[in-house]
Amino acid sequence: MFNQRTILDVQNIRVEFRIEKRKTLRAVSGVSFDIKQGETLGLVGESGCGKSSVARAIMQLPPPTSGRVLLEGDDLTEVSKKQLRQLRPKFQIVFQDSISALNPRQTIGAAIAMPLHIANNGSRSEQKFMVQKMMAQVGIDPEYYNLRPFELSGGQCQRVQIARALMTNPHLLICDEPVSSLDVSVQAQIINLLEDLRCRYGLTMLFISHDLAVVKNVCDRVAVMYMGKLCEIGSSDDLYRFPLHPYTEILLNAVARIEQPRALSDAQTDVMDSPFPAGSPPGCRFHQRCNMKQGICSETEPEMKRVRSDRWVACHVRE
Amino acid sequence: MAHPIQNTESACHGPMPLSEKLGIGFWLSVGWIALVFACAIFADLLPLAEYDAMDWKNQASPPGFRAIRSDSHGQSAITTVYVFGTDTMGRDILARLIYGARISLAVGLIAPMIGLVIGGIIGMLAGFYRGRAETIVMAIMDVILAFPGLVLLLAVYFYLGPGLDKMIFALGFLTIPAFTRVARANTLNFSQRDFVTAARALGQSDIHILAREILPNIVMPMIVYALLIVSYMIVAEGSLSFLALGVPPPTPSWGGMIAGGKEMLDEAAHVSLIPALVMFLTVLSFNLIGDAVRALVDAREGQL
Amino acid sequence: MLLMVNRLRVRIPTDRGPVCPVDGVSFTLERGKTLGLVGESGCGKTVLCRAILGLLPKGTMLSKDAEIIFDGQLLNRLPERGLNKIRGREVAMIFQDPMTALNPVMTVGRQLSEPLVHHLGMTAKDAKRKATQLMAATGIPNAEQRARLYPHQLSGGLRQRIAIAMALACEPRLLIADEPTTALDATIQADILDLLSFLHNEKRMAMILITHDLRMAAARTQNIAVMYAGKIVETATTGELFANMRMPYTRALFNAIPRIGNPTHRVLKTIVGQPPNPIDPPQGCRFSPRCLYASLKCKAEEPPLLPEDPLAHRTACWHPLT
Amino acid sequence: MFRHLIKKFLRLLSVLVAVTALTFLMMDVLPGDVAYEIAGADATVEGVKALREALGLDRHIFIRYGDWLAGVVQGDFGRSLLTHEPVANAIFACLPVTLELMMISQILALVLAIPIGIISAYRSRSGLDRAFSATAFAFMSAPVFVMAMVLIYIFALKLRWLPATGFAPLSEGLLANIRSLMLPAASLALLEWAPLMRVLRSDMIATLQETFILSAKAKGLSARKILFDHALKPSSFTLITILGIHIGHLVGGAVIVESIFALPGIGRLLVGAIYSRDLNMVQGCILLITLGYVVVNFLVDALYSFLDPRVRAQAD
Amino acid sequence: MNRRPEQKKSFEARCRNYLFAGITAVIVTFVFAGEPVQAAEPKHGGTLSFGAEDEFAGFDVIKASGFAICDAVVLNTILEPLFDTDDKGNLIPALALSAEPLKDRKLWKITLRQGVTFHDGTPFNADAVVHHWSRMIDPANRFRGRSFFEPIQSVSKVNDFTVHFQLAHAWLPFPQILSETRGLSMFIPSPKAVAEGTQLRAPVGTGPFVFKQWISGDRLVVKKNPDYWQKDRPYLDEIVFKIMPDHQTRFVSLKSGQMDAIWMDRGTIIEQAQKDSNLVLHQGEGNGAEIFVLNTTIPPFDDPRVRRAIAHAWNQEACVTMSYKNAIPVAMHPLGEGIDCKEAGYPTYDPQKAKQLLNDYGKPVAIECLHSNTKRGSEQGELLQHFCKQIGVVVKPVGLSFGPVVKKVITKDYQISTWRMPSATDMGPILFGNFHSQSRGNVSGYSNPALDELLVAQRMETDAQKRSQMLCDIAGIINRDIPIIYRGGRRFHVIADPAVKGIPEIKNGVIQLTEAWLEK
Repeated sequence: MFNQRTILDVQNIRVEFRIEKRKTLRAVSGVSFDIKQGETLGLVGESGCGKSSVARAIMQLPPPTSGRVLLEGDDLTEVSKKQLRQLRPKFQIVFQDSISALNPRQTIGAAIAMPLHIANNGSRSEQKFMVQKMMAQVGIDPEYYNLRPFELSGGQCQRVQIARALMTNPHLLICDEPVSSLDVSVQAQIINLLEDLRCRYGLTMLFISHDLAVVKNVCDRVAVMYMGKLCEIGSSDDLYRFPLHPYTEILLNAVARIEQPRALSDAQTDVMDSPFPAGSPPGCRFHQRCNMKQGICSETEPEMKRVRSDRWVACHVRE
Repeated sequence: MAHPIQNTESACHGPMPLSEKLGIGFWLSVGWIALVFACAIFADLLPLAEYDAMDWKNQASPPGFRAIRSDSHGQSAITTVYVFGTDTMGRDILARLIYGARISLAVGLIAPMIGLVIGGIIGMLAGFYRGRAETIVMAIMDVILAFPGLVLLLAVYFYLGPGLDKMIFALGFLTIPAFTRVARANTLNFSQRDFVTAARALGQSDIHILAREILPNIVMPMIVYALLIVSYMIVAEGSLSFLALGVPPPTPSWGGMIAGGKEMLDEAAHVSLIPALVMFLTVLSFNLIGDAVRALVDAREGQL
Repeated sequence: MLLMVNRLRVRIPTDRGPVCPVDGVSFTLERGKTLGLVGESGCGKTVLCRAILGLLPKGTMLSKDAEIIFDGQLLNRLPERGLNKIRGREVAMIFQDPMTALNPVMTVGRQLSEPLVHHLGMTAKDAKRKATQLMAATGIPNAEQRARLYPHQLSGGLRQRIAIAMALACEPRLLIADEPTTALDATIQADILDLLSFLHNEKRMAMILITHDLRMAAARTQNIAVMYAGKIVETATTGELFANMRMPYTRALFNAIPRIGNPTHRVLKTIVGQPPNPIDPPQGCRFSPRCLYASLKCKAEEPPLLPEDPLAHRTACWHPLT
Repeated sequence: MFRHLIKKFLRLLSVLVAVTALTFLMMDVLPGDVAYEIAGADATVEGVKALREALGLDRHIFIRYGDWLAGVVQGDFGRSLLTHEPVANAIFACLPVTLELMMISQILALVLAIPIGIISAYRSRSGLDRAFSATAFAFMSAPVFVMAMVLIYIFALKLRWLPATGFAPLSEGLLANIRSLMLPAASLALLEWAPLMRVLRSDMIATLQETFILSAKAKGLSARKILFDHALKPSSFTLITILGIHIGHLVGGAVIVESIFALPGIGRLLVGAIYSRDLNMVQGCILLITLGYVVVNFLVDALYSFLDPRVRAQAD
Repeated sequence: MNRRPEQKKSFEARCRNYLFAGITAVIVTFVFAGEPVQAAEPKHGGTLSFGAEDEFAGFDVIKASGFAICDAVVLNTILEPLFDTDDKGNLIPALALSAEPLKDRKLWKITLRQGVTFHDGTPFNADAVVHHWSRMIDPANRFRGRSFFEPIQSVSKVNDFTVHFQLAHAWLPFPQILSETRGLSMFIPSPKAVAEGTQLRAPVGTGPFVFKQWISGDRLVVKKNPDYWQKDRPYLDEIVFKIMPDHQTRFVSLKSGQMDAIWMDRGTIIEQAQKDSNLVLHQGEGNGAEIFVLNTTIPPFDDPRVRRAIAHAWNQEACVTMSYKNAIPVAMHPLGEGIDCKEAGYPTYDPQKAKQLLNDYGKPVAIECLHSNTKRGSEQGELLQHFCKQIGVVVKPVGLSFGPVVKKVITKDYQISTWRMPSATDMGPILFGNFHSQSRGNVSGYSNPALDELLVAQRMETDAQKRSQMLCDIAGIINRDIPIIYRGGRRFHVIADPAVKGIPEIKNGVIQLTEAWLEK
């Protein structure tokens, strides 16, 4: 169905933040995946599991602590700063908080024109023309060229972000929770816009979200992340229908449970005090919450194993 | 935390007229400052007595005093009216007030400017690049802050001698750490926002990010802070003159005039009180303008 | 009837002119029942709930003929002192974000015992013991230990449980839950909703559940009121409403929700345009600029919420769907 | 935590060394020295040279600084070049005045600032708030020497309630002691309450818009309980910062106030020492002032973590 | 401005007063009683608070970092001199009973009082006197005031209560030098305290008061000496000297009752005090003068025409009126009232003449005027600027603190500076120090052989009449060549509460508090 060319290959990246001199926070501890051309990969997980850190590590903002990020064969962690800047137009990102992602003191026209400005592409009036064309394509009235972000609604700001990212004709677009802070009706508009643009430009996307329903609507493949590691990856139909990892199962159940209440007695209680455990416990990261755990789960950490073609899972029980 | 009620405003609306938002206190203040500025700038054109001419027969004369002198040939009598009276050395208070405005405004405006520019740049760089350089810069600022300011002012005074330029330089230097802190805190805040990341993601260079993305955002808070410092500086000049460390005579300064009249507070209170009142009104005006601008900026930040 | 709200109109002055986030709303709530208040952000559902307890910012004005009757008491005419006897004791509230709804510089135990001391006149010691019991009752393990912690030391789910425990401390007769799960992860959302349903049943209290998620309302309420731009546009019992959505907005909202069962790359049905500007709402039916079925009449004349019977399936639409 | 303390301590030490070294350097480049001061109007060039030798001022600056530092480490702060009094004695004689003045003035300022700030925030934009704000601005705009002169005129010369000048040590009785500091402390406090009140007010207004205040209201708590139990603590951080800055500056002495009220405080001691180029005395004062500044900063940090458990968590 | 007649009268009355008191010519006390109208019975007890201007500089003549007037005021209560002098320069016995010249007036025999002990128990005797004086005249000790005693060659003990002073030549003012208030040289300290090095901060003497405590920058307290050799003295239990540099502060403290008496040299305040019926002003004339010193070694003041021009332009009367509010007299020479030299040829205020002189000089004149950065200092600078402007001379006032002014002046790195010619019992040594071309204290750099000759001659001259004429001639030469310009004469002021009694006339600025008492 797809051209099998790999656009993005993420190999075993780790992201650590130094909170203080002797304490580091491992946001991402060894994540690998790849995205083929024209494909949309979804990355799901609870807040704080490291999804955004993965996105930023791919963007090299900041670069991962270790591991490689190959974009069409170029290792972004290895190239020089200058080369990286030249490569940047090829991969772009759309952030969750569109208000924060736009400079409050800049008109949206200037924001969208920034890539052209950096590339020194065309005269001022040419730039304006190109920007207004793009604005029309993402569904913003080109008349809004001189407005500032706070004069627009959240959905419109998200469109501005998307327009800005698309100005460079990126080969890869990373969407970091692009619809999470939007209202239902606007959320659907943005999802449709992304679908529309994907078809039109043949975009390759990494789509990050905590909402499984949204991911199901948008993504070809889905990777599930838990506490800085991937636990399962596979095509979305397959994964949603036959979740292998108990965590995926819990996530899917939760969606169903919102619509189907059950008695309190079997409700799982969340006992985690902190979303950021300082040191990862030995064994499977999920074993404390897992209702299928076995002895081995608290001792060794499961590796990502292929179950069938295009389906990988990291679980001792379900592998 | 955005209140859900405030979220209801999404599309653009015409804002309320500025004049209504700022209130009468603001406009009175602006009027007063404008008057002081105009006097300071056009002092030479105004029909004023010489600020250093001493009428030694009429010392500390009350406001509105008419002095009758014979002219240099001893022929005809000339009447001079001292609108605000004369000081302890028989000089016209009005003329000295107006020429003194030059000093107060120069100190009040230029000194914060030095801090604003130098401290602003250092603070922005420290907040943007972080790391070891930031630690060192902030440590240096700590040392400057820990160093008693008056000692530095005295040192500059003794080393370079008295003079308006030196006083402005020294006062300006002392404001650098504060501006550095404000600039750094604001830069830190903004450089963590996604629009900076987005600019980076587009391949924007650091210098462009600093100049085009961050600078426009921190300019307003910096100016609001600078307005606060303006009033501090005017008072500081007064305090220095009070400690006899002010501008050299015969140049009048408000602080010097207040200090000059203090020993006659009982008999000729106006010698001290008139300049004190003028200084008070000026500082008050700057404070009120600063507060109004701050409120305006805050309100706008709130919408962002 | 436990709660009756009649002709409620809230006016908030802003720099850009007055805004009416709630513009003529009437509804009723029976004892022990749950009402779901559904709508997009900015539709006025939060303001409506805060108006009930008089928790709106200073300068806010209610319409003169508005009535908020709780258990026979006219709340909007009650002085602050009288309201303080109702708040927390008779009517309690849970907020959207448990991080900001708890005082960051006070231990959760103390925050929890506050209403006990205040309303029930317990001694500090008794209140402390009771607070621990309440925490345990909302499913917090190691309650005694956790009572000494500060909100930031707890996870989002636990914080919301504390907030619930705090709201239920004095066993109120009405609980207003303002998007209690929006800020939480999906797995925890379900837990919290289950907990709320359980407590609601056990204590036999009435509840207003505010949400933007129709699916959630479907499962957890007996009645639903859908709000759009400060007005209730459709209200019915939950079963009736889902079986028979008559207002185009309700249906569009329902259809716009991405579903887990949808195939990949399915184009969602969306509502075109943006919610209206609250300062200058559109003439006639407020949904008409975005409505596929809008006629000239819709743009000119505002549809009333009909029929009059508060228990019936009511719609404010000139062209209800069938 | 222990490492944290050591780190803090080392940083404190380096600030102290940097500041005193700077002072040494600064005093060295200043024209005129203590020898001329001692020699006075009868001075001769030879006499001054001899004096400089006798005082050891002809040695290299590094050697002198080293000597001084070595002395300080052994607890010897040297003697005043002018009066030959041990520097430590002079400073400890001034310290109670400075500390008491600082404490009384800050307490007075807080007594004014906190209730007014709270009321203004609670009734923000009301007539009362506007009146308080206008008053605050008026007080912020008056130079301290004008304030001091006015206070003396009213309370000492006209009403004769309080002594105009001088410091009565505690040995003369607590009442006399406090009375002697009342006017100087009031002239400082009247200037300082205003910014304190302004920051408390604006922080409080921000806090009062927080959801947890709404949540407290929804619990049915009274306004007084909400203001004092819930809103005051999280609104006091900027207040404490400003208070810290004020206190930090006051450790250096309020020179103008001290000289107007003839208080033998650190500020006057220091300025006098600079005027007479009494290097040892200057160094001693600067050391104390810097120490004060650093300690106050340290305490403010500690107070932060006491008030805000989130900061506490970060520090651990 | 002349001294007021009633004060003259009161002085004579005082002389009569203490003669009537029946004190013999030998054992006269060195203090005068209070005003005759208030000659009520002195009361014992009470504490007197005195507002002093400066921090004290220490009380050991060698180690003290200067000798300001206020040090002498304090030391005067604790220590005693050998003699005191009256207004005419006659000796009044104190610790010594008599001074007799021997051998061509080159050797003086001093007889000491017996039965006096220092506060630390050391007996007062010839050893104490010899120790003190030998220490001062020993060049190795580098005593700064040594130039004043140059003719003194040695001091030796004859017996326990007799000492000999050996002079290089007959020296007319020698007896006055023994009671010279300038510096602390006249006060005899306890040799024990000096040897132990405590004299500097805790002086020990024989006087009516004993040192109690000195808190730097705040106060110095002395308390009554119960074993004082004069019966019934002193009246006060304690004197507290409060250090208050700000004159306004001092005045306010006096008015609000914290102080009983304050030192004052600020015209505006003295004027106010005069008008205030609740306050008493005590005054005393001095010699010397407030001056501008001109550097005659560099242009433009190397030309006497320019110096004269400035002197003509300078309106001393205006300065005395404006800056001093007539609190000091106008001065035409530094010799004080004791010697009548008339105007001694000093240039009058005459801008026309000044302009002519400048025309003769031909070049434009712009000068820098050093002054202390006090209120008064800058007033002087401003006044000079003002008057010079009228004759077309540009003056740039430069205010510096005390130390740098001294440094610049003694290294002759200045053009014109405010300066002061001190008040002394005998002005001869001071004139010699300031104007002899070989003197190290000649800060103006003025050199005139005729003047040098006169300055040496006045030292040797033994005839008082002739010597006075010589001093006048010296003043005349100075006034012609203008190395200095007078800003005003010296007059000293103490403002006190009327309850403070027994304060005699101020001599050379030293206020005597030893006989004071409080009517409270």
